[in-house]
Amino acid sequence: MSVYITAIIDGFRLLLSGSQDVWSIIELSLGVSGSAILIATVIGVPIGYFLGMTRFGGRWALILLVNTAMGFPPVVVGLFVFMALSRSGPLGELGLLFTPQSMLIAQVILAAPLVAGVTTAAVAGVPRDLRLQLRALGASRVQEAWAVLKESRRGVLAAVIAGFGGIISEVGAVSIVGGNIEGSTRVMTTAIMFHVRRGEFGLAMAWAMVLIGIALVVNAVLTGLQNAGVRHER
Amino acid sequence: MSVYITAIIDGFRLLLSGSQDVWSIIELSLGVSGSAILIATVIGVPIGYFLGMTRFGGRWALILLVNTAMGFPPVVVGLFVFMALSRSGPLGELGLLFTPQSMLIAQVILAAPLVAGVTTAAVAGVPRDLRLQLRALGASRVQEAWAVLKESRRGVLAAVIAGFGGIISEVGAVSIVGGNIEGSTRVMTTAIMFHVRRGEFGLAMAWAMVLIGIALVVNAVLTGLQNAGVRHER
Amino acid sequence: MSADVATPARTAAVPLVVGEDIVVRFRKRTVVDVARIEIARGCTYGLLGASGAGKSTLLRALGLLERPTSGRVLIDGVEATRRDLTIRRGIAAVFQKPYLLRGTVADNVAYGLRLRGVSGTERAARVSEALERVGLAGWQRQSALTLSGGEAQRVALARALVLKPRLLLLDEPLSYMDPLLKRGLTAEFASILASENVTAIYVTHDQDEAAVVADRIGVMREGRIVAEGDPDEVLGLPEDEWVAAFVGMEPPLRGGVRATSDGLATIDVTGVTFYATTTLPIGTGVLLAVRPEDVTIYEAGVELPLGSARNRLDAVVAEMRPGGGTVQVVLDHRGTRIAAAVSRASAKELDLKVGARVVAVFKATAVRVRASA
Amino acid sequence: MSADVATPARTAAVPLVVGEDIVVRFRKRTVVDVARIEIARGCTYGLLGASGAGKSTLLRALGLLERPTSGRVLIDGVEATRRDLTIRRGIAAVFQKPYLLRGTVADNVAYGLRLRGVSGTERAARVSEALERVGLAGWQRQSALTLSGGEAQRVALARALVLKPRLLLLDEPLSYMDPLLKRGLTAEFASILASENVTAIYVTHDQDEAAVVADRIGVMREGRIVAEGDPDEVLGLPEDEWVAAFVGMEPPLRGGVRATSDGLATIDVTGVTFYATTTLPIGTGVLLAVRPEDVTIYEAGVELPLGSARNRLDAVVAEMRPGGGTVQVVLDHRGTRIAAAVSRASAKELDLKVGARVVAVFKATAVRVRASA
Repeated sequence: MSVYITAIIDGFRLLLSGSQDVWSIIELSLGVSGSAILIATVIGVPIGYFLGMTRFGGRWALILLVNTAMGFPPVVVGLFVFMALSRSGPLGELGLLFTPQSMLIAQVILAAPLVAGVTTAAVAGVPRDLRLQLRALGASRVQEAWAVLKESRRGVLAAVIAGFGGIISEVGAVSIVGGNIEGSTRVMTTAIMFHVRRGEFGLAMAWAMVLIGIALVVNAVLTGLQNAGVRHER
Repeated sequence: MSVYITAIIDGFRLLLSGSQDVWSIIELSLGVSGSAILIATVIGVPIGYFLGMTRFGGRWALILLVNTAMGFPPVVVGLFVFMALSRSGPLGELGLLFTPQSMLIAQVILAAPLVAGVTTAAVAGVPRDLRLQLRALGASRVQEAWAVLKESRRGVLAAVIAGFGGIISEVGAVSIVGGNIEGSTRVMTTAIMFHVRRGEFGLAMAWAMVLIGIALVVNAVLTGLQNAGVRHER
Repeated sequence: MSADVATPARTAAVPLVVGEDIVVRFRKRTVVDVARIEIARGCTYGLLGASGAGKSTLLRALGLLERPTSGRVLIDGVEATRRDLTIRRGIAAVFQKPYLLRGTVADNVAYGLRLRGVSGTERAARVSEALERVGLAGWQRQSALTLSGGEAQRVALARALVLKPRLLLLDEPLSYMDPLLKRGLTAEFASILASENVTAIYVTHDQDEAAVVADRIGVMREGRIVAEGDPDEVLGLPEDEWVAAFVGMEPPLRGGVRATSDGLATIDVTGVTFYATTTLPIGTGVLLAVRPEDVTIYEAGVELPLGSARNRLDAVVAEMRPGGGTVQVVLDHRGTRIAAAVSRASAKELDLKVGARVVAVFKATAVRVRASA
Repeated sequence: MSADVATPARTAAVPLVVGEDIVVRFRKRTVVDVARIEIARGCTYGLLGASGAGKSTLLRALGLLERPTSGRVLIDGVEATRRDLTIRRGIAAVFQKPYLLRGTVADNVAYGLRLRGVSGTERAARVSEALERVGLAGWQRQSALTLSGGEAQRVALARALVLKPRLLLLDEPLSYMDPLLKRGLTAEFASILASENVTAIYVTHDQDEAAVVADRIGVMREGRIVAEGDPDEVLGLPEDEWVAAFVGMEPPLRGGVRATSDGLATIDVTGVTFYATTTLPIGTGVLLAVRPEDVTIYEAGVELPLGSARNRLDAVVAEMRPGGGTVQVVLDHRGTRIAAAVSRASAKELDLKVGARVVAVFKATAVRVRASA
């Protein structure tokens, strides 16, 4: 077990030393994934609300599309974004490949369907009778929509947090489109891969501990959201 | 868009050509992930059943543990398995690092908590009154357990299928512990990363299409399981 | 029941709500199919029927909460839909579950007013008034989630009444209550509805509730209205056999008026003579029925007490259906059947059993009569 | 109600089920707290109470489905728990929802037999017999998921009866039914329970249902049994004021036997004289009550018909509570209150309103009397 203990001590030392290298990578990770989840929320919540609340012809096809996008392997998303941003790709002229922006794009594509999908479920889970009651109290369409969204805010929040946890832990897409360039696109996950391969367990462990911390917080918040379930009975 | 079209055509050609290289990697992926999900099911279902059905003191702590394990970043799991199997690690003498077995271990660790967690929820979702009814018809503890498991089989099946979809698409852990060695530990996801980096979009697209196909099937099965929800009302 | 303050002319003119050819289908199944229904101003209309009869669906269509598959709803003679927010805001509803929102009682009662942009001071005044009307004066600051079922449902009623709706929808508002609570709240709701002079549609599967609350009753079955009229008519003389069974009566008898004098008619029902108070002329074909509560049973051959009970019928006990405090005894006189509700003590004392010979006694005023079609 | 085939000695010896000091707590809240309850062999015990009173929880404890926080359950005089599978297999239950499993009606009815390893041919025979008893002969191959609510609940009853249980638990088996269906099924269940000679515990919140089904009734309130006895006793002369209100009566009156002759007692209740049939000796302090169904109202001053109705009481209408077919009229005679159930037609004819002067008439046999503690 000594290999773990050594690595954990080294990891703590690196984190506490305030080494610029370690913290700049954490900063980049948080920055890219944080921005990505924000954008994904702005895109995903309205789509999810729309899919969950309204009944129209192609609705099931759209829900299937969102679900399929949710289940897309991240490496495949990475491949598609890479191709789009590569010199011969449709967006190649923007020169975004191997930049933080390219990772942001990949993460938005990964997170938005998740946010939309879970929002759909959360909104659809608001009891029909509650919506009828709101309507029967004179809510306009906009007021009804707002109230429904407020009622399902736990589900939406859960989607956002789970999405953040997912993309900050993800490595396939960011390593493909980011390229793990030190000081530019090296994030925590790609850094871990890089250093493990070189046997630098202390460095890898430093970021692993931060990632585990994030995972614990995400898990705690999700558990909390589940347990404090909305009560409609009264 | 031509970059996509070219890659898709190339991908199809490679798949249909029956090239040994392409198919052996697909075989290895399916073999490792299939074995992993089998083992994870055997481990996870009893744990999940136990957590969902019985009430005991440390139950919530155990559920929290399972949930935390579910949320663990795959690269971190990869790091831990790598350290265990590395020469200086506790299992270093087995010489499993960079073998398919190492990937299998990592994937079991990734999938088992998921299977256990979803089984817990599925089993706990069987209405208490149904269990009382079974008991009141004279079911012994074992008969009651079996009937409950049968009632929640959709949820368990969903967990298994989602777990399979997750580990076969995963790249962080397998690339760390497997090392992406051609002809030995190169699976679909690591192959995609490898070939994208080299601009070999046709090869990458071949595996991406297989992965997408698997994702579509997984998604379709999950949707089907959700829609054919169990009816207890009658 | 409620004293309508509108002028007779306006009242007579247009019913507040008219539904025309309302059809609602879910997945090809026709849930509601009603050619015409009218809700008069100031009246509480009771929609009665078994579950699955389409009562709630019809209510939601008439209340502009959901668009029917086809047909139109006129409010005040003008066609209206879910999109007409102004008209919709004249309608409020109380459902089975109160569905209170997080927050205080006052927050909940004020919710609809806030949606309408009513100012804070007016809101407070109206909330306080509405709470008083439902017997919860001063409960404003109580948390809505700590209320008992009965209290919560009163808050839900206050939340609707505070909007001073022209039309109030009540969809089984008391069906989740215990019998004891329900009995009290039914009377309370009835008196509030009567004193508020509000027009209401009250959906229930409980005929006793409908009898207490409604000025007019429509009985629904399989999406259609199979009986409609005053509560006394519908519950006292149901034409339809199914409706009769639903309200706990034998099917009505058919007869003809043979003689009349001073408002007392002699009616012949296949050889059996009934006396009833009616002004229908001689020769009229009639339907007639007696509520079991109005029939008293005596031992056969006993000297009957004097009194105003004109009708005396020798009969045989054909069936006994034990109820709670009373036993429903079906009596047969050569094929003519009426039912009597007898208290358990009386049934025991009279030693009633199937085949026993008895005399059924009931007043002429208790015989309900209607000209048959 | 049911003719017990056991020898009197065995019957007298030990009740089939005894609960001693049964306490159930959920999260520190005491849901059930019953010192002793006995269910006699062949008897249907009705547990009556509002929802949340702890009826179902007590039922589950007595039926060995859930272990109480403390206390013990004796079956046949022997302490038993959930772990005693053999004893538990003598107990079967029907709940609110039928909870049928996927498959045919026969699969469902046979389920418990299969759990017990009963052979296929015997299973088929017993299933067919059980289905016949619940009126579903020949329904074996029907899919269980296509049944109506009433049919499904009959299948659930057959599934329990097929096991020939020594104890049958019924937990509000009819509470999800419509009134019409419920009325029919209540009578049907009562007759099946009586003819099966099974010992049963029947939980309900509906006193009418309890009156029809039960041989003995326990009324629960807040986890305790607050009244227990024959249905006539509990529903006809409830001691407790809350129980009286719950079963729709005024609280009982207190008086003393002043004179007796030939089984007819003259009872003095604060200056008012009641006649009752009782053999209690002179001087006994008594509780007495009259069911509203047994009280007839006449106009004050009217010449009363002759008859066996000994009790005549001048009174003032203190309160009117409209019910379905009848109006519950509370009468006051200088502070002594009784209630009368009057049909709507009579109430109208008598022009009853609060403050009206009337005469209340009821038989001596209708006055229920019990020596007070």
